[in-house]
Amino acid sequence: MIPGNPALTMLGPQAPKESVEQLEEELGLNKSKGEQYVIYLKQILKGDFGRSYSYNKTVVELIKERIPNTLVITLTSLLIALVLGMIVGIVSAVKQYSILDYIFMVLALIGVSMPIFWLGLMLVLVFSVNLGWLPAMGMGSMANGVWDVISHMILPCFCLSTIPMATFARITRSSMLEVVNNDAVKALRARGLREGVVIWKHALKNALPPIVTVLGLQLASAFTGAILTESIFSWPGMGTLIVSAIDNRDYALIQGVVLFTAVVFVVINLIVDIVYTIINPKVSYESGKGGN
Amino acid sequence: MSENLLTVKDLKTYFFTASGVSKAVDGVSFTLKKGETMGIVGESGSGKSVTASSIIRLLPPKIGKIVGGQIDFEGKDIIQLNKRDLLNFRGKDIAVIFQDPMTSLDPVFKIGNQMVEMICAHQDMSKADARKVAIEALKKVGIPQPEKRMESYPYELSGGMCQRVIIAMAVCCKPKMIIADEPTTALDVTVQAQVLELLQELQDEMDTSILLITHNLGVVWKMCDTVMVLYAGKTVEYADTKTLYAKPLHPYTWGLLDSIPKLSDKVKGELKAIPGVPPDLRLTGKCCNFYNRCPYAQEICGKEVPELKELEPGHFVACHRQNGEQNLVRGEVNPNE
Amino acid sequence: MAGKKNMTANTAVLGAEAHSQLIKRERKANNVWNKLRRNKTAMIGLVIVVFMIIIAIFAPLIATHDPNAIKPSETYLGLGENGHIFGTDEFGRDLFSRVVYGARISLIAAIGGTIVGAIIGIILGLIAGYLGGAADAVIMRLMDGMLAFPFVLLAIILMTILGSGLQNVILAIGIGNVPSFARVVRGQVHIVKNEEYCNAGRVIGVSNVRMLLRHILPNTISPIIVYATLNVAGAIISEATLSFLGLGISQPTASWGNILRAGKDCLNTAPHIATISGIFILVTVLGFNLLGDGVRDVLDPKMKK
Amino acid sequence: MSEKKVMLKVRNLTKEFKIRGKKLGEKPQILHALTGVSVDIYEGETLGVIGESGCGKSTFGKCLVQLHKATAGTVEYEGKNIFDLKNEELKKLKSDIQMVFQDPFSSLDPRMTAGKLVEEPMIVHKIIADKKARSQKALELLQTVGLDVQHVHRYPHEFSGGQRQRINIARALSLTPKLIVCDEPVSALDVSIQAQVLNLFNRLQEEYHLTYVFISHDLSVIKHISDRIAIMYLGRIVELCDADSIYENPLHPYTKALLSAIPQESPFEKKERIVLTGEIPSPIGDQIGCPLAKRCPNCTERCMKDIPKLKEVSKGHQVACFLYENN
Amino acid sequence: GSKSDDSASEDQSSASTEESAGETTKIVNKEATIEVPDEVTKGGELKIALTSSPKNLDPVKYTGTYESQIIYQVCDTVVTYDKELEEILPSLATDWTISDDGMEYTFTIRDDVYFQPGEYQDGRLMTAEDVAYSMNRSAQESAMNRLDMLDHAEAIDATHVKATLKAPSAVFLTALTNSGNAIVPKEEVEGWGDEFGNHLVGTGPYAMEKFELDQQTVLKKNDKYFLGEPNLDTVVFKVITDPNQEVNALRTGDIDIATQLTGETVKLVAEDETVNLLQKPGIQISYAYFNMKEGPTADPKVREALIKAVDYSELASGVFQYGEGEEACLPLPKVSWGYDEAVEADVPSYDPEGAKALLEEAGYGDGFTLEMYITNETFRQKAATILQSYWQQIGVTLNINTVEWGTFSETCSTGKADVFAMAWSWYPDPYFFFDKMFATSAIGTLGNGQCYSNEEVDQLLADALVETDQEKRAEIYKKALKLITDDDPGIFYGNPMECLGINPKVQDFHQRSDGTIHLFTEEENVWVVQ
Ligand SMILES: Nc1ncnc2c1ncn2[C@@H]1O[C@H](COP(=O)(O)OP(=O)(O)OP(=O)(O)O)[C@@H](O)[C@H]1O
Ligand SMILES: Nc1ncnc2c1ncn2[C@@H]1O[C@H](COP(=O)(O)OP(=O)(O)OP(=O)(O)O)[C@@H](O)[C@H]1O
Ligand SMILES: [Mg+2]
Ligand SMILES: [Mg+2]
Repeated sequence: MIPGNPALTMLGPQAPKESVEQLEEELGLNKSKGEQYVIYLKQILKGDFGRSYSYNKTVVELIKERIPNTLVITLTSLLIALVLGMIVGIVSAVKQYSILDYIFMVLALIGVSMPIFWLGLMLVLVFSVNLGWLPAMGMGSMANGVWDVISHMILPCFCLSTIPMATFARITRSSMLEVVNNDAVKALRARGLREGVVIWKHALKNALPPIVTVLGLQLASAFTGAILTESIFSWPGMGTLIVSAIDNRDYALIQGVVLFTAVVFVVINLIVDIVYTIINPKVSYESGKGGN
Repeated sequence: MSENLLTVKDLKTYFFTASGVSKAVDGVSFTLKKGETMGIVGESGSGKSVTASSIIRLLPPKIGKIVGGQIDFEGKDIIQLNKRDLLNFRGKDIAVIFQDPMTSLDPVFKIGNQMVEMICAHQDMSKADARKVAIEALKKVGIPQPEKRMESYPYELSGGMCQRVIIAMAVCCKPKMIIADEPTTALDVTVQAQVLELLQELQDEMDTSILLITHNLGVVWKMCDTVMVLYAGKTVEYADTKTLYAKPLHPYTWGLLDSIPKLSDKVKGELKAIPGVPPDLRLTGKCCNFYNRCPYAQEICGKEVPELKELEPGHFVACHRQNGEQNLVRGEVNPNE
Repeated sequence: MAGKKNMTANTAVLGAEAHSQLIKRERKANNVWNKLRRNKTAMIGLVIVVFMIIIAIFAPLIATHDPNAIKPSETYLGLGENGHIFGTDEFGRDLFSRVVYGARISLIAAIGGTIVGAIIGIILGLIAGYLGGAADAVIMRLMDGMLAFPFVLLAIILMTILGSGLQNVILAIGIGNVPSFARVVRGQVHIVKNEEYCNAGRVIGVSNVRMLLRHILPNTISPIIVYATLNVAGAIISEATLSFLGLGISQPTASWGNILRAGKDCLNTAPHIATISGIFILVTVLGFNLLGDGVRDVLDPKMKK
Repeated sequence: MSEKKVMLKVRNLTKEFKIRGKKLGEKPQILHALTGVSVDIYEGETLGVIGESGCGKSTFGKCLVQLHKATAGTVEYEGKNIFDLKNEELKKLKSDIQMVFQDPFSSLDPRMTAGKLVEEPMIVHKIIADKKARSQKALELLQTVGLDVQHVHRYPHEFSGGQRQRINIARALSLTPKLIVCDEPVSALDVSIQAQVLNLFNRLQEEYHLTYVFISHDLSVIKHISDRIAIMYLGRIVELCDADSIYENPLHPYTKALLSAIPQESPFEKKERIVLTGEIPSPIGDQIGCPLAKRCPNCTERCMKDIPKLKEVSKGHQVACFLYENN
Repeated sequence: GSKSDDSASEDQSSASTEESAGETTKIVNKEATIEVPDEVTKGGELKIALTSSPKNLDPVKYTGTYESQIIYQVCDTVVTYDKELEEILPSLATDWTISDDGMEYTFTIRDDVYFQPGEYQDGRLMTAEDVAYSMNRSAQESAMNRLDMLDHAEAIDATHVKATLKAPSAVFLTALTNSGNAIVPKEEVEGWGDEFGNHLVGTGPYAMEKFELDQQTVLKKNDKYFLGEPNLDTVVFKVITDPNQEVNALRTGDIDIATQLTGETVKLVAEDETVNLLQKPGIQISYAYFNMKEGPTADPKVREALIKAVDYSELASGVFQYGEGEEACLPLPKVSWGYDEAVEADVPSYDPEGAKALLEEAGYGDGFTLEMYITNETFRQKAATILQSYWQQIGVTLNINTVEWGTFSETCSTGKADVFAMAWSWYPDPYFFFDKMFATSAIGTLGNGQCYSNEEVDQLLADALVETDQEKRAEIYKKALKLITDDDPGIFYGNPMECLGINPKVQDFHQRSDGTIHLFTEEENVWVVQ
């Protein structure tokens, strides 16, 4: 599937031939690909995701260990991104083509095109090295108080939230533009509802579906998309795990992680679907081409 | 029945589209007294709904603009109102029932929520109380099982039910004035009668004024004290109902009255209709707008825009042929033809 | 006065000429290109994008130096030093020329990758959303599965299947983008397909394909445009990731992403390398987004000035 | 009448909607929008449908054009149940049966101009291949409904309600179908245009032998256009007969009430209105007894328990009421 | 900075840590100093950054240098190198004898060494049995075959171990210094099974307390260490994969020692006022190999031409832009005792014209295309790009295939690359270079992925392995070096430096040229100014 011999990869440049062969045998790589796959499937069905040979732990254990770390930053940063992004998007939509709209747009685009490594390093240089306010890396521990945990999260979360924030802002803007002037919203205004309520409650809910889609997507990509951020901030999450798994051709781990994330995505997207029907009751997932 | 509630004078609302300025409303004038009902009838596309939107200042942003005239509501100049005052004005002073019931409700909120929200926005009331008021209102407009229907989404209702929900909503806040844009088109006659009665009740109770936009001249007759006839953005005739029915003056009004299908007619008979099409609203303002369809048109009609004149007290007409000198009589054969 | 009835009031007065001119004007005004031309945002965006494309096309004429010529004695020159407009990089190569040549790869990767991803994604999203039920489930689970592959892994797998080369870069970036486009589209389709005007189309007997392309797609286009234009940034960076992994263009061919990546290793010594390539990426992304916003507006009949 | 060819044979047509519960997981309730509707629609006739709002008229119409899949029952067209049709046959059916939607606002694709909207059916069914000729035809159609060249390039939101409805009508006419389901096609039109359109409908019917299912609230309009009239109440047809006789000899209590509620056409008439009082029944949940029972002035005990069936009382006059069962 | 005795001394009250610019010594550019108390201040924590995450700490299973850094602190080996890597010193063995045929080594093992307490034993005395057990285990199970010359080892008595080799091997002792051959208790190994790598127990100065993958490893001092009490209370190895961040962490004080600095970070550390840069030529060579078996480069003339086309010093300075490496030309690091400066002259000198002529001669006048494989590290890319431009001048097109490690190792070890660039480092003993990189037997490994095969060289290498006298061995290796150089197997352009960033408060720390870190040996006992 992936090029690169895991045994070779793992053992490093100095590995003698015999060791490589020996390890191949140990890992079952000398069997045919099909055979390996069958064995793997059998294991999966037994609930056994196998053992990561590079980490020397079971895959399940590793994933279980990493998930909270990843969740804590991805969820936090997505939350920040979502809230700020939506606010920015809504304001831009309401004030379409105003100075504010353009400023927000440029900021958002800086957000998406700013390389994470650059942003991350600059943040560390400013806030850690020069100002000394925030720790440069690592994960805080509850043992040192809540602030320790939070302060360690600030910079990575900031880094991680730029792209989603920009995406949310842009999607919200476009989606809001579709609805802010439609008849239903006009009718709401005619009822004398405050503009705030009209926009932030009614128009927003109407504009929500694409935002929810993107949220689902971002949530999903956050699982593996945090690779750069995690490596910059030495954050031991799923990103680090998958990179290392790929680097080491740790098949069991790769498959485990991919399978796991796939399951997570499926779940996330099912939730997204449910949310759809909640925000727009007309949506139906019945087969058949629309209609009722 | 004396105080003027709403006075609209020479209202002009234009749409600035890429291909030119569309004069959707181009000189509408009328006065609505407290507790009175006025009907607006007219060709479809003649600017009735736009007039209504103009009164509550809800035109499509950037495109639609009020370019002239006055709208005076209880001494306030609506055109000058700031945002805050507009909020209290809309919904509380004037409630609007838009023409299209299906799209006048937020599709993603349950109708109950929308009603409660509206009531709470204008009345100092707890949610629970507002709910009761809403249910009461739904009951009044004849919606079965109002408690259950509060939980429905707009798409789950039939067209008529949506319309009734909107009417209920408008009535809930006991506004000083209701603009009802074809409120009963989607309703069957029994419900229509019920709704109209409801409006009248409200009127009696609260001295509410009603601006009723409709095509149903029967409804106009039943409900309205005065009637205004619009054609191509202009008021062409304006009088109290009795006068208008008894002695209409504008040729367009005549055509309109002639077109009504009657129950007494025989099945599948040919209906009388006004031939021709109304003018392109981007090109009006050079002559009488009805010029090309008017069987009585004369040279002057193609040259000058007729002014709205008070021919008899309270009876206004904009027609060159009805300028008081050699007035036309309905049914007269056009000498030119 | 016999023909009077067939005319509108004003044609009778102003003459049919004026009226037909008006209608011509209206038709012109509705023409997408004319609308676009009148849209300031779109025009600024278009100018930027065209500017970048011109740079790419005429790179050999614009570049002041051979973009690949190494000069070990002149590494890390600053802006304007020694005749190098943007200075030089770690090999003493002229940064300006590299940026100019880099536009080729980066734009192709960005536009191509996005288009490929968008087209496949849109098709899948439309089908899944429209058919619903089993088709929806199958396609979307497949997309979920693809999303679960980190891009790096996907790239490596594609590399073994496809081999390297510019087309394959486009393909890889495109394929990587497919799931998200599919998701965005599908979500919208689920909402739009139940609109009354779609029902109206069904009554007429509009075929599924036409329904999708003529009714549903145009009404879901907004988020697609936004997503696609935002995606440009990602595609440019992805190209660099790919070439870093060996899929795609190899050294010494310049691309903005590559320059940016190289700039990462000398952020302190020569910050201008990362900055300049970053600015080019940013401006390009800005251009595409402005254009996208404009196109969005133009396609929205309600947004007419 | 009996020599007339039956075009659509509607048998026991039933449509139920599931209404989601208030809370998550609550059992959905059944809304009976249409219950056991059986009627023959003859070729070349106009079947008027009237009834209280929410009684299932639109649902009936939508079932005929297959927008709703019927929960039960059949609609036979040329001897085949339309719900079983596939591919080519289905396509043919779609060009034969058209619908004018009740809601002119949401039934037009907001991103298409009026011209394109009217052209679309012709494109779909490849009626006129030539582009120029097609747009010419579209313009003609628009003109027949009282719109003009100036409207061709406008988008739906730039039209007034009545104008939109006219686009809808033009669209339905563009295919010269055999049957048009008109769901309140003229309710948003002013009387003058309404007259034009009704005349047009009549003319077309004469010319092309069209069949209409005409849903309206306006009794005078219905009377004007219909050959036969079906009165619906809560998902059922309660009375069905010739247009004239319904006005002269209404049988069902609901019909009577309905007729009495018509506003006077002119200031010179006076009429007594029969007001239906009592609890308004709901289509949600199980249906027991005659739906009108609780509001009917002639309600009997039987009415509270059984549902009356549509029975012919005199030639061509069917009614569903126990009052006429024995006669 | 000033040094203090190894001997334990009382903990001093915290000294001031004021910084002042000091004079330059061996430290590059400048020296950041702090006031250092005369007495050793005991206790405290030392934080060391690793650029990659240690994964499996089981000595027989580990594969990377990161793991060995930790194993060295937790475990001891039988013998050890001195800090200059010149001499092999006693460690757990006080002494050893070698049989005349070079087949049997008898070690005298210390009797005062205790294992750190663990899950399956509570800090018992280490015995000769353990030494024999660990050696045998390594010989049989080592993932890297680190002790493949050993046939078996047995404990003769409580303090003596006899190791029998399969064949005489001059590098046996050197191999024993490897952390992969560290001595571990059998109970723990068997008790933990696969998990032993996460719960390493040894005899070393610091015991493992916490092992968090991809994050950090925390070591606590071992009070019962046989050399005395370690100065530090805690040693933390933190994983920081981003080089820039490593420096940032060093500057903010998040870490005290930054290992494996490369590229720009070297300069950053050198320029920072508050930290010091330590540099030492490493036992490492950077090179680009030619495929000796297939393609145009199988032709010696072509290889010579390719070498002639390259200006080594420019190449080296282009790759090592921040002084993180030096120019080289032979396939052996200069610090190795097998190095022979005389051979340098045999490397074809820079002569592009001559190169062209040679190509012409070889029948490649029109040039040809080579596929080069490199991993995606900056310095490899730099080298490749520079080579590309040199060779372009003689009409050779070089396609650079940047691939990640997995693909690289597979492609290159199987001889599929025309050219590939990498680096090699091991012990100073030339055996670990020549036998791995040029022996016919090594074909198929990455070391000899070029498929170098020369019978003469093979013979010389075999001879050198049997010979126990270092002088004589050096002679043999020098001969081999010359032969290899004449075959032009590649371009051995650089000798990377071991670069360390260190906080001046770290005292008594010795940088080693193999990059390993030792915190407590006979020669040093690292402490931190409090
Ligand atoms: N957003 C718009 N842009 C351009 N023209 C518009 C817009 N909205 C309405 N118009 C035009 O303004 C005119 C008046 O429209 P209005 O909706 O007031 O008609 P109406 O009298 O309410 O007709 P109906 O009875 O059919 O509802 C119409 O000719 C219509 O085409
Ligand atoms: N999609 C739907 N989901 C749930 N209930 C629906 C749906 N469509 C219609 N209904 C319900 O079915 C019943 C009949 O609706 P229908 O639209 O056919 O009424 P109608 O006779 O056309 O009324 P109106 O004259 O007001 O348009 C109503 O009670 C309505 O609430
Ligand atoms: Mg209107
Ligand atoms: Mg209906």
